[in-house]
Amino acid sequence: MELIKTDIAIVGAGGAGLRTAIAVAESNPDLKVALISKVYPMRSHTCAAEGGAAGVIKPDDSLELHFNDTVGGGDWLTDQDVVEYFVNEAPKELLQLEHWGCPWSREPNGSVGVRPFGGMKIKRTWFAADKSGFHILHTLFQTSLKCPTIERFDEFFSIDLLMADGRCQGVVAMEMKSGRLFQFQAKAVVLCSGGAGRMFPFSTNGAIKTGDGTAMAYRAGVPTKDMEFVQYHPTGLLATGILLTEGCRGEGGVLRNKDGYRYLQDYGMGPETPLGEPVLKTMELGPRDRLSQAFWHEQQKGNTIPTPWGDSTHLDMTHLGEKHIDERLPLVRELSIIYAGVDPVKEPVPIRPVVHYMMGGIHTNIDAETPVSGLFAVGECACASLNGANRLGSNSLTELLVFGKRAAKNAVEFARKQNSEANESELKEQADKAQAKVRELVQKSGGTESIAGLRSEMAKSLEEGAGIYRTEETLQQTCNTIADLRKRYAGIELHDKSNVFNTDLFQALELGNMLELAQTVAEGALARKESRGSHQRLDYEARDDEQYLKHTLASYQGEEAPRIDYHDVVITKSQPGVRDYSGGAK
Amino acid sequence: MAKVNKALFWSLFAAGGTLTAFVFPVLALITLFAAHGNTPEIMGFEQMQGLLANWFGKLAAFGTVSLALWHAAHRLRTALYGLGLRADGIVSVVGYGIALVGTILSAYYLVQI
Amino acid sequence: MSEVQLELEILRYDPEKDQEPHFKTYQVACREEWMILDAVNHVKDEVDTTLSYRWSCHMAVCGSCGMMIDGQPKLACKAAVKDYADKKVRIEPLANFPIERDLVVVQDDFMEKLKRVKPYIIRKEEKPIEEGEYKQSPADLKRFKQFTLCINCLCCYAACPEYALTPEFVGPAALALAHRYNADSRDQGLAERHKEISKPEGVWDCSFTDTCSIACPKHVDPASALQQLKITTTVQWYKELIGMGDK
Amino acid sequence: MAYVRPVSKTCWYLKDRNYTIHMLNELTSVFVGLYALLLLWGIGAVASGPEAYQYFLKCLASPGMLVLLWVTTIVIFYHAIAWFKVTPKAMPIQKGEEFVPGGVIAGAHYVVWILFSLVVLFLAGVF
Repeated sequence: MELIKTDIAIVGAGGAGLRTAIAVAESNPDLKVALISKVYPMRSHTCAAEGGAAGVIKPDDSLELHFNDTVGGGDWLTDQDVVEYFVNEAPKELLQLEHWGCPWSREPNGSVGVRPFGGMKIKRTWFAADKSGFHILHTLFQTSLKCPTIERFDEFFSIDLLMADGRCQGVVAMEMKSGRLFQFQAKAVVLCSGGAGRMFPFSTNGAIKTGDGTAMAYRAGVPTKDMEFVQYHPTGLLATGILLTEGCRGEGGVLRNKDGYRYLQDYGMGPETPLGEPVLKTMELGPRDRLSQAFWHEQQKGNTIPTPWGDSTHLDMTHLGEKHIDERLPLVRELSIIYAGVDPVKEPVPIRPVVHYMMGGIHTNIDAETPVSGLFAVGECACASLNGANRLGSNSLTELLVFGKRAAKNAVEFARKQNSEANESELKEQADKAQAKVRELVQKSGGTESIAGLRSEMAKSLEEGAGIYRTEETLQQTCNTIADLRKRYAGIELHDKSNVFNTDLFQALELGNMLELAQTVAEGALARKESRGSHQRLDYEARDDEQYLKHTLASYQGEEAPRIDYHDVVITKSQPGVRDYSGGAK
Repeated sequence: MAKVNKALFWSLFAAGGTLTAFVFPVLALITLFAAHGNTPEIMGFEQMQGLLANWFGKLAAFGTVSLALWHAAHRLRTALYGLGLRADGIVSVVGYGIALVGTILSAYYLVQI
Repeated sequence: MSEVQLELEILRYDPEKDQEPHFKTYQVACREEWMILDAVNHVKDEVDTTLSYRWSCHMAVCGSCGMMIDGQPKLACKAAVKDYADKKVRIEPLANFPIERDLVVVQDDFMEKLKRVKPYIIRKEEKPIEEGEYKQSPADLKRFKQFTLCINCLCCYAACPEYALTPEFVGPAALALAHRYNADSRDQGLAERHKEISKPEGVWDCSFTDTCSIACPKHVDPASALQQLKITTTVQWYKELIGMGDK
Repeated sequence: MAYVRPVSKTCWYLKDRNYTIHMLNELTSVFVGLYALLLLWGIGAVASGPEAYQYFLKCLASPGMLVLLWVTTIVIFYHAIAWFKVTPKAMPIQKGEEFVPGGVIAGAHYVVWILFSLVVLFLAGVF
């Protein structure tokens, strides 16, 4: 096994990983950065984010308002110190991107434009047409090319973290083109490996979003936090689940049921707003959890449209006009035409809620630190408790910038303090263990389970049990199924024995990671006997601040189900209140 | 030389391409008329001499001929490379050489008129 | 939902077993709304798990799944099955790149070239963040916006005959991105980028076949960027000739 | 080892229609060059005097030359059409925020070209 010594190892080269790497490289040119990712940076899923990134820039806005929107949007499960830090840093980070060349859409006077977004009281979402994530990712990637101290390891699949003397000291990763394992020895490790939406059958997430980093940390003893909070985006394109940005509604698109009726007014988000005049925090500009839940109720009432790809409602943008759509939502138009055969200029687009984002993730604090020293996490893989029980659209892109920079600062400070020799024999032993695990997986024969088969059973079970609405019974069933699938996972056999780009192997490793995380989702949801944000229980319909104004922590217990603990929420100035999206929130 | 001054040769190629696109078709038509015996007035010796005697005429003729030659030399060079002839050095020297000689000759002739 | 029968002929190559690539045929009953990528995924999940290829977003934005489909470079996730209904479809790795394994090609060359053209904002003096954004009018933005849309899928390299003949050529996507920064009102790096672009293997190997633009699944028009780049490079060359080289 | 597929250095342009068209465009240069040489010859003949010029005109009328002239003329027209067609790519024009459509730029070139040609024909005494 090849040994690579570096100062900071970063796993994942999407928005969070690149921001972290640049921050380290710019302020500490004497430190070596290893940027390890299973895909080339520009393939990372940040590229699929569409709507934009929130940050206070306009004179009519304030940090206070952004704070309140975020905390209320998260149903008070947010850590308010984190939110405060975040809203403060957000504008600086977005400006930094502007200086790096991000092609933000502009106002006629040349200043950066903002658009309305769901759950936000004021227009504050910076956008680059409807390809904001794409432009952020490419701006960061291209900017990273000027940093000579960032050494990229593209297409290196991380297997496990290396822990010694109570701290994280590196990672083992496989060079995908050769099958060779590399031991990265680092003074600090930052995980930026993205979410795990592929656990679900119908998701906006790309194939790579399998929670590898989260699972690595979980296995290494870091608890996951709030994994039961899974965001359904209300407007996924029917059939494929491709994301149609919240910007569609920000620009004035409306949701209609099979009768053409704007059904959101029946679910506490009315009164109906005039067509083409969206009102912030009302109707279509309510938060994602509420909109997705409204769809579910419409479905129960038989007001949705049955199609071969499941029930749907309509996202109607026909009143926006071709020019406006082409300028502000060109990708949405292109995607609708290619993947649904519907031109939004002329016809309403069929949509349904789709799994989009994991609010939960690796347990981190305001410093992006995990409980294990030397290990940091940023972005969707992490849970700094910025997003609470429901993330507001356009906070996640900003999050990975703000906390990428913060993680870099803290990882550097930590790394500079590590003067003692690394415990090389212990690290070597662990690396060998990881190698043995992979080798066994490849060489094992006689298995009867298929990767695709287990994967679809997992996905189906999660959707049935841990979907938009949950009950004790369905969750228990899902917990049982996932536990069973974890056992059956031992029975898979790889047909591909090649060392070169063995995607059979990578899919097997990804499935293993997803199964572990699926269990934290289901077990966390089963234990949380209340409804809050995206976690809605039909058997416990009310929010229960007495018992559950707490973060769920799930700790790895080997082959057993995780241990569930709770952790206090940080509340500084906003006491839990009512989430009001009824147009009264003016 | 050919490698270093790509910008120079490309600018001559591009200018020549544009100029020939505007000018060559009509000149070729006139030539074709003459070749078929319907010699247009302008193709008479005196008229031609008159045309090329003034400085504007000289400049136009010089520009057209020389830029067309550089355009053709440069484009033929890439075409021959594309056709598989791997002798870029020789092709360049010969092609640009002809263009250079043509440029000098046209200047020499025009000065004499 | 009706079905579309496809016969996929997929080029297979495992360097540990094969001397050279060979075609393997798979019959796939496709749903009519599928893309070619869905058909390939079906093969991977249900028929032959040893098939290797790259893919992720399934929405034509990550740029992973570029491959030759019936001889044309395309994103598999954007090529509709119904356009190939009831036919044999040949699927090969992107042309002009070495085959690493099956449909996976080696992309290191592009990554190196992209870095060479300095695709980032270069300023003589950085403006402090506290002073806010650089003003940029919608017209200034539009001047280069189109060229920011490149997803680096490399279909243009697979379409470019000059890249095939002269692998040193920096190529369409990388040069289009160089032009994107040159044309950005915030940038002052033209002269610096010029050093790379004006080399023989820089912009000059482009013979303007326009095939890159025809292939581009995002309608970026790299051919246009490269011709504009030739003009700016020429102007810059003459400027430097008379000693006025700085942008 | 990664496998490098062979590329034909001599026949690649036959593989794809767009490549073939490109090669044809490149080869127009042969006739553009020949016609430029013909012009040079003509200028030389004018410089040498009336006899030389008459001889030049006589040569133009020879059968072989006639064929060559016809082909050259056709190719030169093709060159002009193809050249103007792609000018919007090399020289896009932005008016205010919007780009002038490529068809307008190419169209303007065609109009100027045709008007210019008609004026020349008129001055040359063809009409």
